[in-house]
Amino acid sequence: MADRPLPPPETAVEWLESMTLIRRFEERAGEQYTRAKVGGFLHLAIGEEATIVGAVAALRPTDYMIATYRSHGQALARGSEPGRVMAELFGRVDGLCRGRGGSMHMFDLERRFMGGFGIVGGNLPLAAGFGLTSDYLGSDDATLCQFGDGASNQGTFGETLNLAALWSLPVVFMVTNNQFGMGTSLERHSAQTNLQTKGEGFGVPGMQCDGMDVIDTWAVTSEAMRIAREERQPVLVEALNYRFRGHSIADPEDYRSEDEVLEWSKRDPLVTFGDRLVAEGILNDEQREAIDLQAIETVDAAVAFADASPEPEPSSLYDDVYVLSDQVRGWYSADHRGAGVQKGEDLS
Amino acid sequence: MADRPLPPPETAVEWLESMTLIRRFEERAGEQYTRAKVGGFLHLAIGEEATIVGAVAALRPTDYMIATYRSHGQALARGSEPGRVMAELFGRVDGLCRGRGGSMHMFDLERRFMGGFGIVGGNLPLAAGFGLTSDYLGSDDATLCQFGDGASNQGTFGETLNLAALWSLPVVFMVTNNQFGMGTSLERHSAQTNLQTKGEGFGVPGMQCDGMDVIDTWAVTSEAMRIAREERQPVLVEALNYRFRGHSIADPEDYRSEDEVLEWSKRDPLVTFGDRLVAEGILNDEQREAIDLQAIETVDAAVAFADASPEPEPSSLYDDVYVLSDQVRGWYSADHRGAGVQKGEDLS
Amino acid sequence: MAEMRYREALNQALAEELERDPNVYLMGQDISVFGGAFKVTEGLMDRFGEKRIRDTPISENTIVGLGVGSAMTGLRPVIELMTINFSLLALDQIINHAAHVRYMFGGQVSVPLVVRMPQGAGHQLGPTHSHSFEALYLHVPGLLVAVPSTATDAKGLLKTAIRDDNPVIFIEHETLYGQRGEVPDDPDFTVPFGLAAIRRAGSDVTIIGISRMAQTAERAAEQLAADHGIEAEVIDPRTLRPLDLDTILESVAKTNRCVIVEEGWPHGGVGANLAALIQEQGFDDLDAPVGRVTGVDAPMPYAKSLEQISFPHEEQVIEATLALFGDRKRASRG
Amino acid sequence: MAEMRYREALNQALAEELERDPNVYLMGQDISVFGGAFKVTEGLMDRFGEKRIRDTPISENTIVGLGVGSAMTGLRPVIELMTINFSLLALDQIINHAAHVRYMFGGQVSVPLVVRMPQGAGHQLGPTHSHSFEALYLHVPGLLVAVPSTATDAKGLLKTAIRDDNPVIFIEHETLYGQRGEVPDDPDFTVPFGLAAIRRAGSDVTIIGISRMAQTAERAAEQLAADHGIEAEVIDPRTLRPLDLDTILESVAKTNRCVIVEEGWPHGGVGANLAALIQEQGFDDLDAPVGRVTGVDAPMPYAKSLEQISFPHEEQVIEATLALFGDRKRASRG
Ligand SMILES: Cc1ncc(C[n+]2csc(CCOP(=O)(O)OP(=O)(O)O)c2C)c(N)n1
Ligand SMILES: Cc1ncc(C[n+]2csc(CCOP(=O)(O)OP(=O)(O)O)c2C)c(N)n1
Ligand SMILES: [Mg+2]
Ligand SMILES: [Mg+2]
Repeated sequence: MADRPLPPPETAVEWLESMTLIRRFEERAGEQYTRAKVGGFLHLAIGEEATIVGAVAALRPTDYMIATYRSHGQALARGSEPGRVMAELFGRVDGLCRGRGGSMHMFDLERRFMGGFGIVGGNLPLAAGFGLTSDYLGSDDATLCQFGDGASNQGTFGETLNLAALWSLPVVFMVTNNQFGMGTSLERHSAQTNLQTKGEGFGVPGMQCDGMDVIDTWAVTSEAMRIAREERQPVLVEALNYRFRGHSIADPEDYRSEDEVLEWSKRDPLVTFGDRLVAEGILNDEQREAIDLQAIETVDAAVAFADASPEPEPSSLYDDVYVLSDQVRGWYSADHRGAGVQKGEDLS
Repeated sequence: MADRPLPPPETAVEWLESMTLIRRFEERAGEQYTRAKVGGFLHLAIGEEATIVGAVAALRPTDYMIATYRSHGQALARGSEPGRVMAELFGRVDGLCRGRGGSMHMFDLERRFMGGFGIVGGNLPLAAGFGLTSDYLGSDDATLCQFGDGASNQGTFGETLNLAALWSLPVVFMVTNNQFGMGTSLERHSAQTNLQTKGEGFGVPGMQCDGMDVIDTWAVTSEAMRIAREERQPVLVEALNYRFRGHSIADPEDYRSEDEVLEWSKRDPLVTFGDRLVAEGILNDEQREAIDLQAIETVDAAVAFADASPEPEPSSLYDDVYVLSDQVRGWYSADHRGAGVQKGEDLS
Repeated sequence: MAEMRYREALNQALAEELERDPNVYLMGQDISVFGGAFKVTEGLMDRFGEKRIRDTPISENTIVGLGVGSAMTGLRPVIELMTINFSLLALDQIINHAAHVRYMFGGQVSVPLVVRMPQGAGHQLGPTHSHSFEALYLHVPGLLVAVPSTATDAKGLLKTAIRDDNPVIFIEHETLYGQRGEVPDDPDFTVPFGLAAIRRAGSDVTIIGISRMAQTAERAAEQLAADHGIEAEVIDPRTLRPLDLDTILESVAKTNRCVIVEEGWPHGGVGANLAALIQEQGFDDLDAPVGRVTGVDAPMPYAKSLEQISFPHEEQVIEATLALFGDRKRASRG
Repeated sequence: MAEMRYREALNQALAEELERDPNVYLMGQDISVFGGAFKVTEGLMDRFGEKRIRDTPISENTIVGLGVGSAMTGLRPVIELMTINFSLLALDQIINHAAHVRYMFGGQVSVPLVVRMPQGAGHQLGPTHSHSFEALYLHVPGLLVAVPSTATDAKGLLKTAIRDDNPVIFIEHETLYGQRGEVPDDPDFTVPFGLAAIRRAGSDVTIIGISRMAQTAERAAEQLAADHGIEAEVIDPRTLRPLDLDTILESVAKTNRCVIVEEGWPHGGVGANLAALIQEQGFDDLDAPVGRVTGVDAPMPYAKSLEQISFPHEEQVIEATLALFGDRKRASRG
């Protein structure tokens, strides 16, 4: 698979830039977490950049993309402003979700990046819903849904794949098999370890890509998206990859050996792809270095932007619980604001 | 498959008796329903007798059997007293479940008939739990879990099959493919219509049997139970059959043609098996007739027994909500017994 | 005005909204060919086609999630869960997604989704099939919750629900489908959320009935008047989120006594919620504790003899009401 | 007695019960090799082996159902759901099977199952990961519900839960795992269900705190005494099913005022349930409405600034308490 030809130079460079940005962003996010600028859980995608960038590269701007709680990279690859992604991590008003969602719940409607979901397996039905909308409205947009190997054991997996196949929904389900669901290795959580076959019983054919190789990921995802879009046939793509860091920041990683991590890190997608671009004369060392410096600069600016963004006003607490209207002017609440019943939001 | 040899004559006759009893019982239950002796929903298994009797014949007395809301037949085949099954339908104290469960929730612990469950797909995890107990205690009991084609779309299907395969649980999952989930035909609810393959993605191999043929059902189930018991490998068995009546008693059956029903009814398992026993000289016509008369008599007695059984005492309403003990002596309730708070059950 | 059954009123609401807005579609088990387990969607498939009246497999959690996804992207799904009992399987999608995605994504999307489902006991369906779960749903911010008890409200509230941009849990009652009522023909007839209906005026006690129990309350009130000279004001909140607490408090300010009647379990039920609110806001108005009449604190038994004593009837409402008057009124009659 | 963390007390309870009864086993996501997401099961795999400390796939509904099945046939499973948030996926098995099978099968089986799971906000986990769901569970007949707030209770109640023959929902709190307390060493130390703990004696007002909020209530009480001369009696019910209403009513009979503090949503919450019960049973004892301090009626936001104002702190408890005294007491201090 590693011998697929390079895409046009411009594209290849863009991909390297995008992967580099994600890597530097994630590193910096981790650092900001240890400084307590970022709260909650922080799931980094270091090592998984090729899967993210290759998959996103296979999408049109109007296609829908949906992912998990590990999805800063997806937002960035889809074009969300790094400053707004970082501001979300900081819990600030300029965050993509105004500080409401945090690391696990990114969302950028404008770029059709449809989140960012914290419930393992919970995003698959939503993806089918996006597919249904495309189908219903007669558009040829398709949906890419990413989830983990662990999520393939959740009931929604079978339910959604069956429905997508039954209704011919234009959805590509991509299981990013990074070998672990938290601390549980693939063979300890899934009886079927060849995940690309896991959808066949539900009428969804499988494909596999090397998720450490941005080109292969792009090529396979593109073909899967074509099948979804043109043949109205959902596809399950297994992307084989590895996360280099712990499941979230606080993870002693007792469940795997250093050797294993080392072995996989030899296939670091940034390094291998960068090396290849240099080897094939697309970039020289200086240019490669410049891409990295540019990414670092962008991330610096993102941190500065996030840091300068204000915390949400207490008065905004109840915003957007409901869409208010004549029908729903507010509601009664008994809460922290004091003893007794308070009016919630009120139009009047 | 129809050319499998007959079992020993005694066994063959027993099977015919058992199937006949179920048929007559179901017919009578339906009749009692129209007389309002039986309430709730009533799901009859007319047409599915071979699947029930063949499958149960493959079990040892200590094996666990679990089924759905359509399971009077399973209880009878497992040896529950017809009178007590009928009394449960009548909602009387001598019912298998003291009138608490009704038609959809039969249960007979003594015979390891583990229910009778109203939530489609809800019984699969329980079956895995029985398998776990057998495994944990080092016994070689195995479990047979029956559910419908419609249930194979429920999330618990994939979840449970994966777990059973992963943990090598001795469970046979039998999907009784009677072609419909209520009024929705197989191809309108399941993308994969060859249901025996539906578990492969979860590491559970499939087998198929002719669910209209008691011998084939018995033979295939026996082999599946052997694999589960000896090889500690769960198996998915698809039993192809057809229900001759509506989904429940109140069902206009607009979703299928009379021709289709007629076609299948030519394969009525009682008729074909009875004919064969006569043809192969195991029974003469008189003996065959006698079996039917005996079944009718048993069912008559069951109705009489049920009718004579008292309604549950109002004072028994709170029995068995909890296992009472020093720790749990009762609880507070605010209920129909009047304004204010009442003490629930109380040991004192 | 036309007389029709509760079921037909719902059917009419669905048909009118399907007609009005091409992005409205229905989805559920056996709603097309079969016409719905309770025949609410009968005839709609013939009229609107399979694209808009969609039969689904038995996959409750995914059906609701699919509805949420399509609502987030511009459609207006109306889901039928065959009964409320099965909604437990979908609770993750209902709470974590339907109710929360708008808030958690900072208002970028809305979820104009309706989940219709009937609840209730009375048909001898036993423990797994007789739940009343209003209390589970009213607990959740982000949801709206409607509990229509008449054909008119069934139609008017359903139309409002479909037009509203929030996710609505629309709870019908299995035993009401066959009941008749006068229903306006006007295709723009709607019933607003957050406005309680006063089913009967009275000055001695306020009786609040939830879902089907609004009818039980009304019948009990007639008997209270006839047999005990007690004039009860009967209130049907119609929606539990938003809740028209004002109407309730005004009534209690006048009557000084209140009883709540519901079918579900007592602990943490609708009645508990209302009693807490009423005593908080109307403490000085109360001459007696807020009374509750609820389903029993047990699973629902199958046997008719047990089932019938497991949910409230008029007698219990009357008894609970009389208890609020202590010996005085009781004595005056008897 | 030994000082240990809440997490360690739970670990000790599990180890002792695993030791005592060979049919007790544990099951959950990442509880063996990983030692549990909150390290409650650390070291147990090494000691008891993979057969009894079982890692599961991410399949909450099936895990619980599997536990129910094995409990029906003689084992005593203790399930860890990683957090209470994910229990929504398992609610069907919890309600329709764990809670109901004994009743619906006429007492033929029991379900000695424990489902442990932590709840709560405070760690900035956002809307899907910060739920407090006591109210969902206390609603259901057939379940027992424990909400330990100290290390001692964590151990004593968990041992009782494992030994009890009923299904128990055992709700821990994410922010309590690191807290220390004195815990008895006696392997037969247990804390009974249905017995509230009086955390602080007082005669002016009763403050009831649920789960972690029992601690918030205690701290607020100290401040009320110091700053306002109000002596609050602080009660931690410890179990919500069965509920020790007697202790609560006795206290209210003495203090004539009551405030309930909980972290979950207000509508249909634990406080609503308690307020309803207290006003029903203790109406004549009350000099003021039963007050409630709860989490806000909104999903839980991620941003620290918003999260911190979304669940109760001492100030809100104090404010709500003072409000019950009207201007009199407030004025006397201020
Ligand atoms: C329903 C549910 N159960 C459990 C969790 C806790 N949890 C968060 S991530 C995770 C592991 C998921 O593994 P996988 O799907 O392989 O994705 P990865 O983290 O490897 O990207 C678990 C168990 C959750 N968020 N949701
Ligand atoms: C979770 C759930 N959803 C819906 C129902 C309503 N329901 C009862 S039986 C049934 C059809 C089931 O079909 P299948 O599994 O094929 O079994 P069969 O009735 O054909 O034996 C449905 C939808 C239910 N009982 N449980
Ligand atoms: Mg993974
Ligand atoms: Mg079927």
